[in-house]
This record gives sequence, structure tokens and C-alpha cells, in this order.
Amino acid sequence: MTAKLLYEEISSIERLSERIYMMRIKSEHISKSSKPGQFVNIRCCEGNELLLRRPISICGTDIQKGTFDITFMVKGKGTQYLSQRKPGETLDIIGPCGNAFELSENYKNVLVAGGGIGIFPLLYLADMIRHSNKCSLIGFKSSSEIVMLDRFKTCSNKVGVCTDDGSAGEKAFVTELLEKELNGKIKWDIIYACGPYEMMKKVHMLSAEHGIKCQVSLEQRMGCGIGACLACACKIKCRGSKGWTYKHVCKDGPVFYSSEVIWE
Amino acid sequence: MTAKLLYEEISSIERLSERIYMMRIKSEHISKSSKPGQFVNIRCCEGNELLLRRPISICGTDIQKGTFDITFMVKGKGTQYLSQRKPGETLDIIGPCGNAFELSENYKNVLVAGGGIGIFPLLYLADMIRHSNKCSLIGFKSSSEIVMLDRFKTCSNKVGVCTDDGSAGEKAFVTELLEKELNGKIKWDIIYACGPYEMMKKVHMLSAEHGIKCQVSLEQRMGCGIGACLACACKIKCRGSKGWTYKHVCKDGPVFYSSEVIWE
Amino acid sequence: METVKKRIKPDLNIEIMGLKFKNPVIAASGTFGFGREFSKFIDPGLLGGIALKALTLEPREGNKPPRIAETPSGILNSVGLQNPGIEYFLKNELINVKKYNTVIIANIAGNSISDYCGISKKLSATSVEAIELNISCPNVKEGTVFGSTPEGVYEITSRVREVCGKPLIVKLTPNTADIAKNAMAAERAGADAISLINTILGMSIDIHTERPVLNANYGGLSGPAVKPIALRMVHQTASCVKIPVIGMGGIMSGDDAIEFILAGASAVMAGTANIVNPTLCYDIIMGIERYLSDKGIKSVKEITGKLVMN
Amino acid sequence: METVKKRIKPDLNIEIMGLKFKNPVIAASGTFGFGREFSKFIDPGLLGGIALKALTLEPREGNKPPRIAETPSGILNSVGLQNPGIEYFLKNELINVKKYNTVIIANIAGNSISDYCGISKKLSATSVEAIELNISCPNVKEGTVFGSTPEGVYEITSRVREVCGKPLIVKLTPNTADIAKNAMAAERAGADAISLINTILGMSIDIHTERPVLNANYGGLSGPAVKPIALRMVHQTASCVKIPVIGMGGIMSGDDAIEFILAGASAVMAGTANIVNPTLCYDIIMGIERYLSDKGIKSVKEITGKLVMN
Ligand SMILES: Cc1cc2nc3c(=O)[nH]c(=O)nc-3n(C[C@H](O)[C@H](O)[C@H](O)COP(=O)(O)OP(=O)(O)OC[C@H]3O[C@@H](n4cnc5c(N)ncnc54)[C@H](O)[C@@H]3O)c2cc1C
Ligand SMILES: Cc1cc2nc3c(=O)[nH]c(=O)nc-3n(C[C@H](O)[C@H](O)[C@H](O)COP(=O)(O)OP(=O)(O)OC[C@H]3O[C@@H](n4cnc5c(N)ncnc54)[C@H](O)[C@@H]3O)c2cc1C
Ligand SMILES: Cc1cc2nc3c(=O)[nH]c(=O)nc-3n(C[C@H](O)[C@H](O)[C@H](O)COP(=O)(O)O)c2cc1C
Ligand SMILES: Cc1cc2nc3c(=O)[nH]c(=O)nc-3n(C[C@H](O)[C@H](O)[C@H](O)COP(=O)(O)O)c2cc1C
Ligand code: FES
Ligand code: FES
Repeated sequence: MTAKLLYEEISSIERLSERIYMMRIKSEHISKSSKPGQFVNIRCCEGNELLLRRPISICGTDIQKGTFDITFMVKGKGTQYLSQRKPGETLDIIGPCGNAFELSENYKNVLVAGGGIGIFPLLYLADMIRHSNKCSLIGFKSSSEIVMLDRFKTCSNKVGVCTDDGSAGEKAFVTELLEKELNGKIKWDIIYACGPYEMMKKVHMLSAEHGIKCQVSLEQRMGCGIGACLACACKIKCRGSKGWTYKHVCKDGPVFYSSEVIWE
Repeated sequence: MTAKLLYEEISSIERLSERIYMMRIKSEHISKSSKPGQFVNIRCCEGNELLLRRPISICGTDIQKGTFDITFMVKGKGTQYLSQRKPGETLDIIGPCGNAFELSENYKNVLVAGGGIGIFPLLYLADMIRHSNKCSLIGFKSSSEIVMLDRFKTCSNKVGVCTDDGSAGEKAFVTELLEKELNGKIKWDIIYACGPYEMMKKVHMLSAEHGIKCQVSLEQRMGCGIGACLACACKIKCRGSKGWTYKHVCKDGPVFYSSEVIWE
Repeated sequence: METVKKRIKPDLNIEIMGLKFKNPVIAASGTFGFGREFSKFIDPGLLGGIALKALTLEPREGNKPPRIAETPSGILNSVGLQNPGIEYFLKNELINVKKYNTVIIANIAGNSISDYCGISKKLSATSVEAIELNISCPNVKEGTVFGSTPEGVYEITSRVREVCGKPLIVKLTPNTADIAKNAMAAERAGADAISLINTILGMSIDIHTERPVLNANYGGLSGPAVKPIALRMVHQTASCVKIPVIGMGGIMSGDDAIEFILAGASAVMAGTANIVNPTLCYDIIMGIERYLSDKGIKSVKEITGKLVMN
Repeated sequence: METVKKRIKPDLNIEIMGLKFKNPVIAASGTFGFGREFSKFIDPGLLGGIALKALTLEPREGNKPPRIAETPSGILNSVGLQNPGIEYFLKNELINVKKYNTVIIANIAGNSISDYCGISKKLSATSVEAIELNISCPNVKEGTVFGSTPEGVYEITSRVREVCGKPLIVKLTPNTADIAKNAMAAERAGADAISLINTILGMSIDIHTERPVLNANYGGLSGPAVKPIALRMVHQTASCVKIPVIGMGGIMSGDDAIEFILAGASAVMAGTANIVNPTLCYDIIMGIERYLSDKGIKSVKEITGKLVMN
């Protein structure tokens, strides 16, 4: 349950697309204790040139084998470093960090909506929801960035795919697919969303319009990742005169009910 | 002849003792143009945490195969990095840098005196002197640091070995072995020396007492390694009121006649 | 030639401002919270001390995010004094942090001298062991007003001194032309110790959005990048004042800490190190011990200011 | 969603102080010598300009070695103005450096205002294109005397201005509390441009010898470590003066240069980069070109000061 500082061995690394890699890491502790929505915070350099750890969502675990997976897109120097690691090397990791998505057997019909790198934690989530009707809606920039589609198909009752440029699936935003589902026949119990801020904001608005619960996973630049440095602030509603307070993505999140978030 | 900026492939790396490694690097340019006493200046990090290149002497070349060798002792982060490189990786190198030892067919009897990491350029030197009577005197801290003894034996007519702690060879300093040779029967034409400052200073004094030419290879902390930044100053005698001027180890050296140097 | 000295277990205890520290490594303010989160990774009782996150009279929300950015061997932060306020702290946090078997230093900030005096008075009646006057935070508008000139430093320090019943540490800003003058002003005004450096004002730009990375535009630079500057300032300060100097700025290892101690620091603080690795302070302590032991030095006190100038 | 813009070859020309530069990347003083050594690795004609190693009236030997030390993502230097003197330069070096098809900036230093005036007068009669007043070198005792206060900056700049027949760049020291005030003083006194930052005073200690690594004890910090500080100062300065600002401090790539340009620099200088890699200035130029081309921006001039504050 609690995050630990760990030195864990990489068991495999695979390139899924031009910029996306999946890494499997051996870790008794994380494979046993993690839940969908949680992340690990990884040192991404030898020496001290890049000081901040990179937060990466856990996107699957194998309790038997004692491993967990992360999937990441190469963005800057940190993810570049990660992409160049080889099996057998060790990584300096803190995890599992943060709070997971709230699962419940009462949620009979579940919508999962992810955009870009936001789909990775959602795959883990969709995998772990066992007894519900699941519809996964996933969006990519273009066909060349489509990854993990098969795995979403395996663990979902329905999958909707779209791309910004129409090079695969529908030419649409995830939120448009979502709107269609919400206007359809099924009475959805909850939406889980992860992706770009504007997408999640729109998802929140749709969920509010339709009176459906919605959880989102927020991103923010992090320092410690353990709730101490107060770097990763996000505006969350609360009682009191201002009506909001800064909570912290790494400790109070990354998962929040979308209705708690002050969307700006 | 001229130094170039090169990206060259490591062809092998071998651990000679606990802290000493020999690396063979493929380089047409350096193998062809380098001379004993010259060095290469190597970037020792990915990224920009360690900005300064490390100067390492060339300790041998193979013109046929187009390779050259360096031998180095792990001291800090830069040499640590070098020691962890693998064959097939490339290094960012400037070389060959600096001025070589002055060889001459007129030198019939040649003394080579090296201490610690100073022996590496001298091995290359001893190897290249073909038609003279060569006596190599080499000193180490202790037996565990003795390397390349066989190679010195192969290319020298006589080899003297000493250690500071007497764990191998004579318990003596190189300068003591040198003094014995100078007091012996042979009339030496030149001494080539490389090693700790105090050792070279003593070698210089002995050479002066005995009226024998002496060349030393100086060390200094370097920036550019090409004579532009003026970091690697050393006091060298010159005409004029002060009697000395700052010359630069990377460009005017590293090899100087010991009589030119202002020893402090 | 090195002579091998007999290995001994060196004494890491120090005593400054009348307080005993089990070792000279203190977690720097703002990077260790009130200890709660770290206690899951490291026993805070292993540290020499903890400087708590800055406290203000009223709760503060701090700056808008992003509040942190990475720079070469450094980080910029603009957290901006987010804290629950002194009352909340006294009611809900103090008892917890006092459980750790280590010296607790309260770091305080305010908008006005009377704020600082108010908090100091309140804290004087509690069990915190010392008060660190943060007159140097670059992340709030008023932050450096008090700390940038000798006059400002003198005024606030002497006013707080009057009401402060605890050992008083004045934490100086590096964003000044002459650090030693500010340190001497603090000493004259009655400070029991000087701590430095706080962060250096800096900026980082996202070239794709064409905006500063930090929402606050500017932030405070810390980490190894600033170490040479911090070390120089600690040396300048320690050469000018008689009260103890607590040195910080980029300490990531025992060897880094030794540099500061040689330069004149009686104790050190590590900030960014905690953010990088929640157990790094312990490695720093072990590193100091190893250095002393390798050199056969009996006590860390022996090497404070031992630096020989060229 | 990014819209793909048509790829164009952007225009890197700039014109400042009435001088045309083929691109905004200038080799920083002290790191490129008089160009001779570098010309073996890179055609200096590819650069926007070269700021020469500082010149003084008389030859100078500079400081005792060691003169350089490595720090995290930075270097400390204490070369200390070693140079052959203005006469030697005019006789033996100028003709060579003028061969390179690029703008030549003479960087000058001295012990007194009349030294500076003397050199400026001499250089005004030559073919160097501009004069950079180095009133900010931390490596000589008198180095920062002129440069640390607005009054000092004003005085020396206006005196040199009177005798200087070339475009005049004043190079500021970061070792000050308020960089903008110094910049404004230079502007008022008639400077044609401001360049900054020179190095930041720092120190590094060898824990085994218990001495500073540099023989001069303190040295000047440069390289990526100082970039956030430099960027902040360039931004502060560019927000306050109307004359062009030449930004530097830790530029190692085109992206770094873009940060400075967005922050308000009309041109940039790269110093430490040359020491790391003698051809890096060219990579910086190519990197700027790539950034502009990727964004479909026609001229580098369009983005000077384009930064939008949060
Ligand atoms: C809770 C959480 C979970 C995440 N899960 C994933 C995942 O599963 N897969 C994946 O590819 N990415 C994920 N990200 C985003 C990932 O953290 C960034 O892409 C990564 O940090 C970029 O690092 P870099 O060095 O490659 O890029 P750079 O831009 O060079 O990084 C510079 C700094 O900015 C920070 N940063 C940059 N982008 C982000 C971002 N989007 N969010 C937070 N910090 C950022 C970096 O951590 C670093 O400190 C997650 C982010 C968060 C907050
Ligand atoms: C001309 C020349 C030839 C050399 N040849 C060899 C060789 O063949 N084999 C070998 O093992 N060593 C050689 N050295 C010494 C070698 O350069 C240093 O051991 C090495 O730079 C240490 O780097 P580091 O990062 O491991 O140590 P660190 O101490 O971490 O280095 C810190 C900084 O100090 C500099 N530095 C440290 N020691 C020296 C030194 N002795 N001389 C110059 N700069 C130093 C480093 O280059 C670096 O900039 C030579 C030095 C010179 C000047
Ligand atoms: C995220 C963060 C928050 C900080 N908050 C405070 C603070 O509240 N009060 C304070 O006096 N200093 C604060 N500092 C400054 C540190 O205590 C320390 O002076 C500085 O970071 C230099 O040390 P370092 O390089 O070891 O981090 C903070 C630093 C960081 C990185
Ligand atoms: C080795 C060295 C020598 C320098 N000599 C000078 C000089 O003679 N005159 C000067 O104005 N600046 C000098 N500088 C400062 C640089 O020109 C530049 O202002 C500073 O290094 C910051 O830029 P950088 O980080 O790109 O190196 C020197 C810097 C270095 C590293
Ligand atoms: S990253 Fe430190 S509190 Fe969240
Ligand atoms: S290292 Fe730059 S001149 Fe020698």
C-alpha cells in the first residue's frame, strides 16, 4: 500500500511505436500493492544533471511473476533516458504513489475515456474491473501513435477509437465519442478519464450535464512525489470562504472526482 | 598532426588492475598522426553534468589496424565513466593534442623514468625508440598497482621497478633508481620523465647535476585542450625582465625540457 | 604517500546556539514538510535536525502551479510559502514532529516585522528548539524586502530578537551584492546563528509555449548547480562573523557537506537532496562519517573552517 | 493539435548597434581566444561574431594555476585576464582575426577608467567592429569595482563613451543585487548595447588537500548551471532598457539560445560551450534555425522578447 524507495530490475523493454515504450519491471512490492491510477516516480539519470523524478502511471501488474508495467512516451531528456535502458539494469523508483481510481461492484456500466498517454493507466483500470460492462474510448493524434488497442479490446465490452487527423478510427475527439455514448441507451454509472487537461475538463462537463459520476487523473509537475514539497498543487473545492484550496496531485490525487476539481 | 574533433568507436576495454583500465579506440586519424607524449581530450559524460574533457595520454598505436590505446586510472567521475564504457560505443575525442617528446637518432643511451599514471605515455615512447639502448625505470605505489611491466620489459634493454611500500621490486622512489643509473657507467644522452610533480622536479635536479638533457611531461587542469582558454598555465622560462611567462600545457606542452620549467 | 591512519568511529555531535545536534546534517526548510511524509522512508531521528516548512501567521495557499521546474543540475521552485498557518501547526503538527528524536527548527515568514514578531512570540512558548527567520524567500513579493540590505536585516533581526525566547537563526538571501555585510548585520542585531543560502532568483522558459515554465514566472534556484556560489558565500560569511554558520546549497553527498564544513559551516542543511531521494540525508551523514574515519579525524568539530587558502 | 506549417529557411540576420550579424550567435569573450586555435575546428566565418579575449593596456600573465575547476553542470575559472596587451594584439593578432568573415568585438579591461579610455581610443582607430567593456570580471581584484553599482557603471561608461568611436557594449556582472539598475545606468551613459552575464563568483574545495581547487581561491562560475539565473537577469534587463541586450550564461544548444531570445536578447553569446566542444557554436546556430523553421517563423528578429508572462 505505502510507497517505498526501491531499486528494481528491468525485465524487459519494448518499443510500441515511434515514441512509445513499454517497460516491465520486477518488483514484489509494487506488483502486490499497486492499484489502477497509482504511479511510480522514477529517477531518470545517473549523476545529478536531471534532479527531478518522472511520474509514470502503472499500467499493469503480474502478481505471480512479481512484475509491473509502465508505458511511456518519449518527451524530453528523462523519458529519453528511460527508453534507452536495457533489461537487467536497475531503476531507482518510489512507488506505488498516489491514490487509485475508486472501483465498486455497484458500477454496472463503466465508461473509460483516455487520450494520448492518458490511456496507459486506464488500461490497467479496465483490466481490473471484472464484473461490469465496460466501454473504452481512446483517442490518439494519428494512426502512427495507436498502441495497446488490442489489449483494450480484450478487456472491454466495446472500444471506440478516434484520431485527431482521421488516419485511423473516427476523425474525432474522445469527448465526441463520449457524448455519443452518453446520449445512447445505456445508463452509465461512472466515467473514468485521463488525458490532456482540456479533454478532461470537457469530460467533466459532459458528466455533469448527464449527472454521472466522473473520476479524472490529473497531471502536474512534481518534486518529491510524496506530498512533502508542495510543488504539485491543484485547486480542489472545499468549504470555507474561498471555496477552494490547493491539494496535491501526488498525495491527494492523481485521481479526483471531477466535481471536486476547479477547472480553469 | 593536427588535432581533430572525432567521434570514435571503442574496440576493447580491459581492466589491468583494480583501478587501471586500458582502452583501444578505432581512429584512422589518431593512429596515423600521433606521437609519444601527445594526448587525447575526451568527453566523459552524456549530457552536461561534467563539462570538462579529460586529458589522457596516448599510450600506443596500431597504424595497420587504425587503433590507438589509452590507459587510465579511475580517479573521479570522469575516469569512472570511461571505465564503464563498452566496445562498440563511441567517444567524443579531440586529438592528438599537444607536443610530443623529442626523439633523435643521436640519443644512443636513453633513460625513461615514470611514476604512477606517468608510465603510460612512456610506454608508447619506449616502444617508438628503436635504435637506442633504453633503460626504463618505473615506480608504483604498491605491487597491486603494477601494470604493463611485461611490455616495458619487451621494449627496453633494462627495466627497473620500485614500489613505495616495497611490496614488489625495490622499496624506493624512481628517482633513487635513476640516481643509481646516472652514477653508473653508461653515459646517458637524455632522460624522459613523466609522473608526479615532485618526482619530475627531482628528476630535473638530477639531470641538471649530471648535465644530461631531460624532457618532462607536465600536468595541469585543462579547459579547452586546444590552447584557447588559457586555463592550463605553467611557468616557463623566457627572456625579459621577469624571466618567465605562462605557457600552456595543452598547446606548448605537455612535454617541455625540464630546464625550461620554473620548478616551484 | 598516504600514511594509513587507524580507523575510528568519529564523533558527529555538534553543539551550536546551546543546542546539541547528534550530527551536523539538518533537513532544509520547505523540503521536508513537517516530517510526516518522510517518516515513511527514513527515521527523522537519524537527522541532526529538521527545519520545518515556513510558517506564517495566517494560512497561505501559495502560488499557482506549475511550481517546480528542472534546470541543469538544479531545480527552480515557486511554492510560495503554502502552509496551514501557525495556529494549525501548533494544534495539529507540532506534537507529531516533536516525536522524532531530533532538533526541531521552526522556519518563519511574514509580510511585516510585526508578523515575524508575532509568530516568534507564539513559538517561544512552545517546544520547538530554535527559530529560523526566513527573510530571504524569493517566491513571495515581500520575501526579500527585509533580507536584501544590511539595514533591513539589522532591523528585523533586532526586533524579533527582543521577543524571541529561542535560539534565533537568520537565513540570508544570496540575491545580494555583499552577503558578508548582511551576515554581520544579523550578528550585531543578536542572531545566534546564520543560515545560508536560500534560493537564487532564476527563470526557465518553455520555448514551445513561449512562456515561463513556472506560473510565478521567476522561481528560486537550488541544488548542485548553486553549490559553488553557496560555498563561496558561506566562506565569506564564516570569515566575517563569530556566530555559527549553517551552510547549504546543493549538498547531495557527504563530500559536498565536508566542503561546506571546511569553508566554515558548523552545520549543514540539505534541501533539494530530500526531493531527489527521501533517504539522501542519511547518506550524507554516513558520507561525513566515512570521510572523517578515512582521515582519522576524531570529531567533525575539528574541521569546521579548516580550509587553508591558497 | 499542431498545424503543420510550411518549412522555410528562416532568416538569421540581425542588425544591432548599426552592425550586421549573419546570425545572432557570438563566441563569448575569453573562450575563443583570438580565433586562431578554433579556426582549425570550425570556420569562424560561420559565427555571427567573435568577442575576443579581454585586452589590457599592458600584457598580463594572469593568475597562478590551477585556473579551472569543474562543478555540477558548470565550470569555475580564474584565468585572470592573461593577454599579450593591446600593442601586441594590434601588431600581431588583429590582421589574422579580421580575416574571418565575421563581426569582431574587442573585449577590454583595465585597472582604472583612464586605462579603459586609453584602450578604447586605440581600438577606435582600428578595424574592430565594436568594443565590449568588461567591467565585470570577478577574477581580478579591481574587476568588479566599476561594475557593481549603478554609479560606477555610469561613470566608466560615460567616460569611455566620450573617446570611443565604435559601437559600445557594456558587459554587466551578475554579482549585484539589482542588475536592471546597472543596465539602465549604462544606457543612460550612452552604451549601444548591454551584454550579460559575466561569471558568478564561486568556489570549489578539494576536500583531500583542504584547499580551494583554484589557486586564486574564488573563480567565476559559467555554464548550464547558471542558465536560470542568467535568463532571469537578461529578462529583467531587457524589460528595462531600450538598447539591445546580448544574452549569455550556459547556452549549449539552439533551444537554450531561443530561451534567451524569447526573454529579450537580440543576440546571444556562448562561452563555456566552446570549451566543451569547439564546434558547438555551429550546432547552436543550426538549432536556432531548426526551431524557427519548425515553427514557420521567418526571421529570428520576430521572436526577440516574444515571451508572454504568466
Ligand atoms: C501522475 C502522472 C502520471 C503520468 N503517467 C504517465 C505515463 O503513464 N506515461 C507517460 O508517457 N507519461 C506519463 N506522465 C507524464 C510524464 O510524467 C512526463 O511525460 C515526463 O515527466 C516527461 O519527462 P521528460 O524528461 O521526458 O520531459 P521534459 O519536458 O524534459 O521534463 C522536464 C520536467 O517537466 C516535467 N514534466 C514534463 N511533462 C510533464 C507532465 N505531462 N506531467 C508532469 N510533469 C511533467 C518532468 O517530470 C520534468 O520534471 C504522467 C504524469 C503524471 C503527473
Ligand atoms: C597531459 C595529461 C595527460 C594525462 N594522461 C593520463 C593517462 O594517460 N592516464 C591517466 O590515468 N591519467 C592521465 N592524466 C590525468 C587525468 O587527466 C586525470 O586523472 C583525470 O582528468 C581525472 O578525471 P576524473 O574525472 O576521474 O577526476 P576528478 O578529480 O573528478 O576530475 C575533476 C577535474 O579535475 C581534472 N583533473 C583531475 N586530476 C587531474 C590531473 N592529474 N591532471 C589534469 N587534470 C586533472 C579533471 O580533468 C576534471 O576536470 C593526464 C593528465 C594530463 C594533463
Ligand atoms: C521546494 C522548496 C521549498 C522551499 N521552501 C522554503 C521555505 O519554506 N523556507 C525557507 O527558508 N527556505 C525554503 N527553501 C530553500 C531551502 O531551504 C534551501 O535554502 C535551498 O533550497 C538551498 O539548499 P539546497 O540546494 O540543498 O536545496 C525551499 C527550497 C525548495 C527547493
Ligand atoms: C575560461 C573563461 C574565460 C573568460 N574570460 C573572459 C574575458 O576575458 N572577458 C569577459 O568579458 N568575459 C570572460 N569570460 C566570461 C564569458 O565571456 C561569459 O560571460 C561567461 O562565461 C558566461 O557565459 P557561458 O556560460 O556561455 O560561458 C570568461 C569565461 C570563461 C569560462
Ligand atoms: S510533488 Fe512534492 S508534494 Fe507533490
Ligand atoms: S586547456 Fe585551454 S589553453 Fe590549455
